[in-house]
Amino acid sequence: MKLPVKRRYEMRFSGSGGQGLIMAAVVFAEAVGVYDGKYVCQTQSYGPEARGGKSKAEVVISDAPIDYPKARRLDLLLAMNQTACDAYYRDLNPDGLLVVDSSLVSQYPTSRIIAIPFTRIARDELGREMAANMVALGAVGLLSGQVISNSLEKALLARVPPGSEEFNRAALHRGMDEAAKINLDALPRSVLSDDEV
Amino acid sequence: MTADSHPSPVEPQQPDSNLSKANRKKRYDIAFYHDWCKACGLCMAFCPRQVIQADEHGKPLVTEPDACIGCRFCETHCPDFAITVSERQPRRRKDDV
Amino acid sequence: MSEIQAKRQLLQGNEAIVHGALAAGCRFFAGYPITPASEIAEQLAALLPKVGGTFIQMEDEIASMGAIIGASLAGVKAMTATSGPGFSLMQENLGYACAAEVPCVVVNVMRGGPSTGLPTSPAQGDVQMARWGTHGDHPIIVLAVSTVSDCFSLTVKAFNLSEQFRVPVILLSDEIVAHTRECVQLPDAAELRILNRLKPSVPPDWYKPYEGDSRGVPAMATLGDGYRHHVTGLVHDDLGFPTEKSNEILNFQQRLMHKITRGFPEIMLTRSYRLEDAEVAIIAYGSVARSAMRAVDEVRQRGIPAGLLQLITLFPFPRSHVTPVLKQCRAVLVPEMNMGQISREVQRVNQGMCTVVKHNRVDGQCITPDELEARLVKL
Amino acid sequence: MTVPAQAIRHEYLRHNKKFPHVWCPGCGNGIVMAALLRAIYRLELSKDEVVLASGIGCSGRMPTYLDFNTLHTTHGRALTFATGVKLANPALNVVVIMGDGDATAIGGNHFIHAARRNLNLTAIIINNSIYGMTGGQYSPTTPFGARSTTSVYGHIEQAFSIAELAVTAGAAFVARSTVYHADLIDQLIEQAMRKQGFAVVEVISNCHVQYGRRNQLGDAVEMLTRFRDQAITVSKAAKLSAEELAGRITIGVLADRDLPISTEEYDKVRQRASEEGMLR
Repeated sequence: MKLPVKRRYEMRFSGSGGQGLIMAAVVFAEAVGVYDGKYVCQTQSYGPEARGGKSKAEVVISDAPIDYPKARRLDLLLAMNQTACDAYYRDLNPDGLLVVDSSLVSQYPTSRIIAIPFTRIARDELGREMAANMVALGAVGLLSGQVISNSLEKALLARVPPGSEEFNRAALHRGMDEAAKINLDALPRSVLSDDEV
Repeated sequence: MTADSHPSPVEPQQPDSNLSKANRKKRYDIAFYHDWCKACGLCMAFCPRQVIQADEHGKPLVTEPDACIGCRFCETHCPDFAITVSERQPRRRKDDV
Repeated sequence: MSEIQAKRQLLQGNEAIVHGALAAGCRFFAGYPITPASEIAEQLAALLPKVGGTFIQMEDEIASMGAIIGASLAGVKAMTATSGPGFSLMQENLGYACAAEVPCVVVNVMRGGPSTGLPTSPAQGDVQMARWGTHGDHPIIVLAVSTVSDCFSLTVKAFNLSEQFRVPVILLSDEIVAHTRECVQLPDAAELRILNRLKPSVPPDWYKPYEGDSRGVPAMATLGDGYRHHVTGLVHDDLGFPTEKSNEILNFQQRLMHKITRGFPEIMLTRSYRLEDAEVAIIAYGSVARSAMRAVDEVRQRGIPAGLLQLITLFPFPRSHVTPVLKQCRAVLVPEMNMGQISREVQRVNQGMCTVVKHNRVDGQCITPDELEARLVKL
Repeated sequence: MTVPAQAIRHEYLRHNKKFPHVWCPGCGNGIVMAALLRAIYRLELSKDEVVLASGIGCSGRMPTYLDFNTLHTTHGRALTFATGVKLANPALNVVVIMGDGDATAIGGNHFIHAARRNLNLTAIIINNSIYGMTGGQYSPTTPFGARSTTSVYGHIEQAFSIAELAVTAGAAFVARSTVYHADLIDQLIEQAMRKQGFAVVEVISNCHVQYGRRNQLGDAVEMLTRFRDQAITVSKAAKLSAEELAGRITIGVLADRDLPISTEEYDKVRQRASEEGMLR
């Protein structure tokens, strides 16, 4: 008896504690799960320190119930600093997307990379460095093709403190705009050659 | 009532000497449940009038019931609920036994 | 409650336990902060007062366990939640709840041990402690969750079993389930089957607080409702008073165990996955069962007829569900995030029927589908 | 009001229990039990609305004999059970009976936190300076130098003063008596049970069998006589220096203060929670 193995889309948001990556992953999962009605699992790991330690959050998306809740072969990796980029890029699928914050990641492990200066945009254009996660969320939402943009916005607005809706919406859309400039077809074919996998 | 106003059992509030007539003096009966009594001796030791004596098993025995002033020290200090002090009811008729 | 339950939500396992408890009628929680279980206390601190319930943070887990027993005796469904070290402290009063037959639910989000161990890493270190942690022979029911949806439904089930059998129910979770967020559609209150303890149906003078009914479970009076009686952790007679008569001691011991054995059909819960034609099988529980399910699918792609028996009830050990798998398969793999706490139960039941292989991981990492796949292909 | 033994015996003792009770001849536990019943009698409480909880030890056996809702809990944990009962049903009058080891050794943490938490509970601690039931081991209130089966050569630790511990921990009402002052015990228990808040009554009691015997203190009569002579009222004690108070037992009310009651404060929490709507 052979059944096709269930199709999953696996993402990891990584960086340092305090960058709001878990928050971003939760919003993404909520958009996909609650508003788009897909199956979703969101997990995370972090050190005991609330600020500065290594942080990663994962989202697994499927049309069928999800068994193993953690990501194994990433379809998308968001790396918000160099350490995370170096530590996790090997977990990417051959045709997975590596999205890095080019304001904090300077050495790219591969040429198949999407580099957007999330932190610089947040700091210089939006006036709050803390919003980098929301800019990244917007970009990743669009690049992954896994979530309806409107759902992402609804999920975000349901989670943010009252009064900060407009600011967060602007940050999200700024990220989406930046991602819209990326031509995925123009990326090199794979992060890793097949024999390296 | 506070601790300061707490009456000491050796100084009863209404000593019998305050009563003018002997026949108006209150009398008390002390009943013991010997099955419950463990012969600890507290009732005998602290009776202000030494009314309670020990019998041959060490259990309490009242030798002079009329001497009891009804302070109830024995009743409240009996750890075994084995003592009842009650006011003796006056005889209604001469032939009442 | 409808507000809490109506819509599809993204919840962590710990949050789903909270919703399950509230839906089951839990109105009292006493606990002490501990990773990775604290979210349960935090959420209940916010939600219980809204539904007229009570939350209290006690001075330690010993006190937490005592407080939920007190609340349950006063007629309120009660729960606590903890992790390994706190669960150790609860064992004393947990035994009291077993002896005095006080319904209550204890959630243990397991971590690695011994001692303070690994607070934020996944492990399944407390399986045997959940069964045998408190001293003496005692009845107890232990359930294990593997999904956020389980966290809701098995919390309800835990309360139901606890009320039905007047026994503490331990709900074992692990860090992965506790902190994974999944979407769940919580059922309406009306759809749920909620069971409550049987109250006495005789006048107080006739009430025998520890005389079992046909199932061996005594009716339970609430403190203050006129059925004055004595509750003790000493071995007691039907009236609840300590006894040293051998026939009464025996009656007490046997009834405590028999009420559980008579309830086996209702208590034993497992899930079968692709076992129909399986020649090799995994027996797993908790989050490991999810890795196992993935591994089964993947090795079947490679032509290996594998299946999974997921244990939901860990204790009493579901022997009647495990035995057919052992008879059917040539080999069974028992993966656990401990050194082999359920595999010893499987081996005990196995009696040479098939090959039982352990797969243990105690390095603070979860068991991945890949490593199970590698074991399965070699069976 | 004088409460005759007849009345409490008839009303409150469990008629199906075997008397005499389990305690040794002359044990103060029986005196405290009678005092507790006189207090409850005067408070005119229905037996159904009284919950009596105890821990383990000689004092732990008390609830067995009394016709209330009775809980014989685990060692040192009676206050935790009582906390759950009281929070679940604040209408119940919950009295907790403990011994010195029960309340201040194994249950010491629960004791100070119960005092701090200020639920409307009454804690009666019978302090006989020893573990009686287990055979005379030293307790947190065994005096320095005293002998016990585990301080064979004299005790080397300092003793707790239970009532003062309760005052410091924040109990709303704290009082002390001795078993010699039996009428005072019931008055203090009555006051404690009327008090809104966590109320502690410490009763200095005699364990002549385990403690008295090993420390040449004589029998129950001698020990009670000594309590009589050592006792000094709070107001008289206030006029004495610490040196003059050495070896004395201060009896009476040591603290009586009005503090917010946990159950009442929690009602306000429920109110605030329902007003603030759903949290995410």
